[in-house]
Amino acid sequence: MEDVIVVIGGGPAGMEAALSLAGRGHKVYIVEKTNALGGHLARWDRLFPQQDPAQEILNDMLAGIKNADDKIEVICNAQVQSVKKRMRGLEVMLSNQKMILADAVLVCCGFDLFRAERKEEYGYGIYDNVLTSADLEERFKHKKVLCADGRVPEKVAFVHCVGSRDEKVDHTYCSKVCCVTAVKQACEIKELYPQAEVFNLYMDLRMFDRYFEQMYHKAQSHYGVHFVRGRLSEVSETADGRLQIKTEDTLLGRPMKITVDMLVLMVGMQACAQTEELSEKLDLKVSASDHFFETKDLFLKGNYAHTKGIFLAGACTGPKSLPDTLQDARSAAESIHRYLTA
Amino acid sequence: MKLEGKRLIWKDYQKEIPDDKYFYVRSCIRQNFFPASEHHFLKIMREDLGKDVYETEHHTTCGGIGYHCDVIQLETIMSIVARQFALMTEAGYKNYAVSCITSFGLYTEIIHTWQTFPEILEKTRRQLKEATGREFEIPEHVAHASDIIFKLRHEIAAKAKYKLINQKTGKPLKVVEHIGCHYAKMFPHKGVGGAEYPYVLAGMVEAWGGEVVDYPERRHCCGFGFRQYFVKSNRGYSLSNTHKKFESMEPFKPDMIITNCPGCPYFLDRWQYVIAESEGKTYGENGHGIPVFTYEEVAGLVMGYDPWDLGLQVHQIAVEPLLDKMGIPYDPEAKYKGLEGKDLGKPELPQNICCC
Amino acid sequence: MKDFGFGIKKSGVIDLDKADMSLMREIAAEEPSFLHCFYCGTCTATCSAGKYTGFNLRRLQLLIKRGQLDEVSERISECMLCGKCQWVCPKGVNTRHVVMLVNKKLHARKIR
Amino acid sequence: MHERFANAYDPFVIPYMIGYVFVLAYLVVALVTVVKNLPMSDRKKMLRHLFSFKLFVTIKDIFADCLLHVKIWKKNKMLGYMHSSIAFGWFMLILVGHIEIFFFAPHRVNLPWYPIFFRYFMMETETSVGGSVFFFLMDFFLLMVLSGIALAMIKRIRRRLFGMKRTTRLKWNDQLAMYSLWCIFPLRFLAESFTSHISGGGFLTRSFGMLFDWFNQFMNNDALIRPMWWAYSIALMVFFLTLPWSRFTHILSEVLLIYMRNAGIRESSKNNGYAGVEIFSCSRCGLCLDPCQMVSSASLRQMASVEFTRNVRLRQNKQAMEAASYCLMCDRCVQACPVGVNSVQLKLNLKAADVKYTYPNRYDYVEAEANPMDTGSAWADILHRTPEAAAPTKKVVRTPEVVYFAGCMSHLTPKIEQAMVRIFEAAGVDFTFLDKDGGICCGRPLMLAGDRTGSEQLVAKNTEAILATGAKVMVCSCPICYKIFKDTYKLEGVQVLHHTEYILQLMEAGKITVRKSSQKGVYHDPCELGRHSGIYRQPRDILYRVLNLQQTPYEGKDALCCGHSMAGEGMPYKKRRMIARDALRKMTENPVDVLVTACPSCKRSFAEIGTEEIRDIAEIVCDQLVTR
Repeated sequence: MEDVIVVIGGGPAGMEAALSLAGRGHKVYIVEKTNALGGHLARWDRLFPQQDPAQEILNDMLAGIKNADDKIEVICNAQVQSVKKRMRGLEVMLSNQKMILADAVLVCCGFDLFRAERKEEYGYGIYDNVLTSADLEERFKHKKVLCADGRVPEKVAFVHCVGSRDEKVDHTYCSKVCCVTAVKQACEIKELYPQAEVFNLYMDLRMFDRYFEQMYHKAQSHYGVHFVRGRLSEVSETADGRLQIKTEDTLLGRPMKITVDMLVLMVGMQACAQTEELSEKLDLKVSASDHFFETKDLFLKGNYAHTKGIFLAGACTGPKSLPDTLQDARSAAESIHRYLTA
Repeated sequence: MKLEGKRLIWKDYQKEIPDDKYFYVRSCIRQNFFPASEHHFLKIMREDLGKDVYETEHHTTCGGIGYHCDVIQLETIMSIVARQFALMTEAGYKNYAVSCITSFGLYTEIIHTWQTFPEILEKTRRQLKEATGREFEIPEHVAHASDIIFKLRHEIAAKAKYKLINQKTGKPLKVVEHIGCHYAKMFPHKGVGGAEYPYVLAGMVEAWGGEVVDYPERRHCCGFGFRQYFVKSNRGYSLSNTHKKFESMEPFKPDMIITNCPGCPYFLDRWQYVIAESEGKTYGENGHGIPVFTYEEVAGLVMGYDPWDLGLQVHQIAVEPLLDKMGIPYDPEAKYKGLEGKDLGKPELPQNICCC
Repeated sequence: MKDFGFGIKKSGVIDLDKADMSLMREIAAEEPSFLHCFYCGTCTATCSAGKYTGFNLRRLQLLIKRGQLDEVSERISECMLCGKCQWVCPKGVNTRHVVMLVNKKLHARKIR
Repeated sequence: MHERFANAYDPFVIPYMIGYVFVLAYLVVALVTVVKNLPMSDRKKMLRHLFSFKLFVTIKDIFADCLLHVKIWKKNKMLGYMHSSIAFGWFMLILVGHIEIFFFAPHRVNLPWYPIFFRYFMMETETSVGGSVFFFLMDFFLLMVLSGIALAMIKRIRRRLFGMKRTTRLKWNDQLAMYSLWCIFPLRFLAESFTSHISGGGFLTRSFGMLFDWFNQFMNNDALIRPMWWAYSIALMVFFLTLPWSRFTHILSEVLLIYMRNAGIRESSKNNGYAGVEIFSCSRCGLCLDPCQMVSSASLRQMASVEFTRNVRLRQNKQAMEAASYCLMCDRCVQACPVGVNSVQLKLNLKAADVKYTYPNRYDYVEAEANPMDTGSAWADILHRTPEAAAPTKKVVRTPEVVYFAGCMSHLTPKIEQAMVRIFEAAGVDFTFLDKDGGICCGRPLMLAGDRTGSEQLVAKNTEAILATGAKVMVCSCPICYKIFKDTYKLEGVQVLHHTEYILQLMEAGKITVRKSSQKGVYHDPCELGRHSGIYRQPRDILYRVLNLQQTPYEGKDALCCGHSMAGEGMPYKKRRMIARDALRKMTENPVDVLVTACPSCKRSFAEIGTEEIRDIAEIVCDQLVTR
C-alpha cells in the first residue's frame, strides 16, 4: 500500500517536494490556498544569479506535476481545517470538507513579503514613485519600468533591508535574498535604460552565494551602479513629483541626499500570515525571535517538526533563496521517505 | 501623491480628544511673540463655540525651556509639572489643554515616565506634598490646544466667514504646515496623524479650504532648537536649519505657513528677515516673505476677526498679501494702532524684504 | 548686506544632485578599475603616507564618486605613489594610476 | 657608350624629379627642425664631430648598421640578408650608377635623373670591357635587391622563416610606401630589359630582354619601353612622396641617429631633437614585438614600442600616452632594437611632459631631521617625537657602519627584512634599520610615473635622513629603490649597495659562512637590478654557494619581467598577472625546487600566481647561514 503525504502549500517548495515524493512512489496531495500553483515564483520575472526566466522554471515544475498526475493530486482553493492524530497517521480535514488520511504532512507554506507601508517614512503607498521589489518585478515582466507620469526614470534608488534587520518592525533577521535581488534589479534597470543612474543603499552587502560576488562586481564595473553604504532615513516628494531621499554615506561619515525618479524598496521575507493558525492546528513550534517555524534541529533534523509525522520545508522555516528552497524541499522528501520506510 | 495612503496612516494615529471642559495652560513665550493667539483661542472656544475652558493665573512655566537647555533636572521639572496638575485637580478638571508643544511633549514624557515607573510618581507626589502641600491627579486627557481646534475644525468651518481660498483665482491656498518637533516626534501616537505625516494642522487646512504642501524638508526642525538659538555662537546653525526648510519649500510657491508651536512661527517669521538682510534672498511673491501664522491666528482669520486684533501687525513678514488673497478687508492705517487707537509707532523697514 | 554676527553655515550634507560627477566619469573612462573598489580600506591601512598624515585613499576615491572634490584636492598631493596599496588591493584597482589621473585632472580644472 | 638623345631629357623623368625635389626639401626641413630642437651643447657636439677622427667610425657604423644591418644578421640570417640585400644593393646601384656616369658621360653629372634612367639615355653600340663590368655590376646588385624584395614579400606570409613570431601590421600609408618600394626595382628591371636590345644589358637584363625580343616580333616594336620607364619613375615618385609619412624615413634618419650618437649626444630628460630622430629612425621592423611581454603574454600588441613610436610620430597623443602608461619599462625592447631607439626613455619623457602640476613642500608632513640613533629607526623616532625630544639636545650615540633601507615593497614581504636583519647580526655588522617602522618612498615610483618634481622632493627628504645616520654604506633590499639611490641620489661618502652585492661582499670577506643545500633553483633577474643596473654576476655568485643553480633561457639581459614593475600604472591587474604567470611558467619549465629572485615586487608577483616556492636571495642565504 502506498503512503499518503499531504503537502500544505503549492509554491516551489511544495511542488518540488511533491515531485520528489512521487518519484519515490508515494501518493501526494498538494493543498494550495490560492487558485494556482507557483507561489511567489509566479510573480517573478527573472531569477538571480543568472537571469533565468522564472516562468520557465515554473513551467518545468508544473509539467512534472502534470506527468505525475497518478501520484500527485493538486487541491487548489483549499486550506487545512484541522489535523488529528489517528492510530496510524494523521487525519487531515480540508476547508472543502475533503478528508485525507495521511501518513505524513509536509508544511511548505512559504513566506509573505514585508508590508512596505509599515515603514511610513519610506512613503510606500503615498508617493507615486515608491515601489517594492515585487512591484518592479511585475514591471520587468512587461519590459517597461516607467514613472507614474510615464517618464523613463533617469535616477533610480534601491533600498536594501526594508523590513529586515530592523528591530522596529520586529524583524531582526536578514532575509538573505534582497541584496542579490537588488543588485540583479539594478543591473536590469541599467539594461533597460542604460542612461539611468542607479543607486543601491545598503547596510552590508551579503553576497554570500555562488556567482553573487561576480554579479556585484559586474554591477559596479560594467553597469556603473553606485553603491552607497547607508540606510534610507526618509523620503519626500519634490515639487516636480520626484523623490528626495536622505541617507548617510557611512563610509564618508556624511549625510547625503539625492533626488531620484523612482525608489525601489527591497522588501524582505516574513513568516506567512497562516503561521500562527497552522502552528495551532498542527502543533508546531514558532521561533520567538523570527516567527518562522522551528525545526527539530538545524542539522540532521532540519526538516522535522517537533510533532511526529509532520515535516517542514522551504521559506516557512526562515528566509531562503529559490535554489535553497528547492534543495530543502528535496531534503524534506528524503526525510519523509526515511521516516515512512523506517 | 496618494492621499489614501496618508489617510491609512492617519487611521493608525487617532487620539481621543474631549471637546469640552479643559484646564488651560499658557506658553511662556507665545504671549510675547504672538500676543493675541492664546487670547483668541480662549475667545473662540468660549464665545464662538461655547466651551468650558478654565484658566488660572497661578500656573507657571512647565520648565521645558530649562529642560531642553539642560539647566534644570528632570526631578525638579516633575515637581513643577505636578504642581500644574494639582492646580487642575483643585479646579475640578480632568482634561488638560496645553498651549505650547514643548510643554505638551514634556507632559507626555513625564506622564509616560510615571506610568512606567510608579515609584517615581510616588516620589513626585511626596515631593510636591512636602514643598507645597498640594496633591494632584494625572489628567485623563492631555490635549495640545491645536488638537482641540483640530477636533472642532468642522464647527469652525461651519461658522467661517472666509476660506483658505484665493479669491481671485478660486483655487485653494497652498499651505505649508509645520507641527514642531516636540508635538509628535517623541510620542507619535500622542499626536494627531503621527510624526511622519501629521494630520493635526493638515486637517484644519483641509477643513478650511486650503491645500497642504508636502515638501521634502517638511519633517525638519524650524531651527529654534533651544541651545542652537540661545547661544549666539550657535545661532548660525539655527538660521541654517530655517534656510534649508525655505529652500526646500520654495519650488512649491506656498501662500502661507501654519504652525503649531511657540518657537516655530517665530523663527520661520524672523529668520526670513535675517536671510533676506544677510543673503538678499526672499521666498514670497514680489519681494515679500511667506507669511507665517499660528493655528489660532488662522482660525481667527477664518472666523472673521480683525487681522490687527489678531496681532498680525507684530509679524515680521507682512500678512497683507495673504489677506488680499483671502479677500479679508483690513485698514492699513490701523495696522500700528493699539487699543483705543493708541499709536504703537511704525517699525523701521528692512532693506531687502518687502514688509508692507 | 547686513552682518548679524552669525550666518548660514555650509551644509555638511552631500547633495548628489549638485555634485560634480565629471571627474569620476573621466577617471572611470581612463582607468576602469576605479569602479571596482569596494571600500575595504586595505589601501589606507598599508599606506606609507597615511602613517604621517590623514591621507586616506579609500575615502578620496569615494569622495570623487560623490563629487566632493574639495577634500580630494586638498589631500591628493600627499600620496608618494609607492604602490603598496596597489599590491594589497583585493580588487586589483590600479590605485597609482587613479592617483596620477586625479592629480592631472584636478590640475587641468585649476582646482589645484 | 653613346648618348641616345641630344637633349638628355624625356618627360618621364618629371615624376621622379618631383619626388626627388620633395625629398630633398623634406630632408632640409627635417634636419633644421632636429637641430633647432637640440640644446646648444648638443649642436656643438654635432659640429665638432664633423671634423673629428671619430667621423670615420661613424661612417663605418653607418655602413654596418644602415647598409649591412649587421645587428639583424646576428639575430637571424634570413632576416639579415633581406634587410642588407635591399639596403646595400640599392646603395650600390646608386653608387655604381654614378661611377658609370663619371666614366661615360661626365658632362651629365649635374643632371639628377641621369644615373636613374641611365640605360634609357645611354646605349652601348659595341662591347667594351668597362661596359660589361658595369653591366655586370649593375645587374648583380639589381638581382640582390630583387632577391631581398622577394624575401620581404615572403616574410609577410611566412615570418617564422625569419625567426619572428610577430611582425608589424601596416597602415595604409606604410603599405603605399612599401608597395611602391617593392615596385621600383622590378619596374627598373623590366624597363632596362625592354631597352636592352638598344642600350645593351648585363646577364640579367639582356637575357630577359632577349626573351622579350622574341615575343616582341609579333607586335609593334618597342611599344612597351617608354611606359615601363614611366612606371619606374612614377613608382619612385610615389615612394618619395609617401616617405615622410612612412616607416621608410628610417633610411634617412638612422644615418643621422648614428651620427648624433657617435657625436656623443644622448637621450635627455626631454623629448627633444634627438628623440625626434630616434622616433623617425624606427623602421617598424617589429623586432621589439617578440621580446615585449605585453605582446607575448597579455595580448597587448597595440602597446608595443613599435606602435608607440608610430603614435608619437603621427601625433596620436592619447594612444601614445596609453602605451607609455602601460609599459612596464623592463627594457627588453630597447635591448632588441637594431637601431638603438630608447623607447623607454621616450615614454618616460612623454609621461613627465604630461605631469604639469607641482606642489610646493609636498612632503613636509615627514620630518627628516630626526635622529635615527635614538630608537634604531629614523621614522619611528619622528612619529613618537615630542616637542622636547625635537629640541637640539639630541645627541648621536653611535654611528653605524651600515644603514639598511628595506623599502616600501619589502614591508609587504617581511621575510626579506627578517632575513637581512639576521644576516647583519650573523656578520656582526653595526647597522641601523632606517625604515623599520615604515619609511617614506624612495621616489623612483613617482619618477617612473612622470612626476619628477614630486620624486625630487622625496629624494631630498630621504637624503637628509640617510646622511643623518652617518653610515658609510647603505644597503637596500628593493632594486627599485637601489636604482634611484644609485643613479639620482647625491649621497656623498655613502656607498649604495643592493643586498645581493652586500651579501656577496660579506661572503667574500668571510664575515658570513654558508653551506650549500641540494635544492635545485633558478634565478630570476629583476629588471631594475639586471637590465637597469647591470647586477647579474653577484646574485649568481651567491647562489652557486648556497644551492644547485640551474640555467634557464632567460638569464641576464634576456631575463623576463615579473609584470609588476613600478611603471605601467595604467596596465590592468589582470594583464600584469598574465605576464607574471607566463614568465613563471617559462622559467620553471624544467621543474626546480625554488625560484630565487632579489626583488620584493618580483617575489610577490610570482608568489601570487601559484604553488612554486618563490624566495628572495636573502632568505635563501639566511637559511643556509652557518652560525658560529
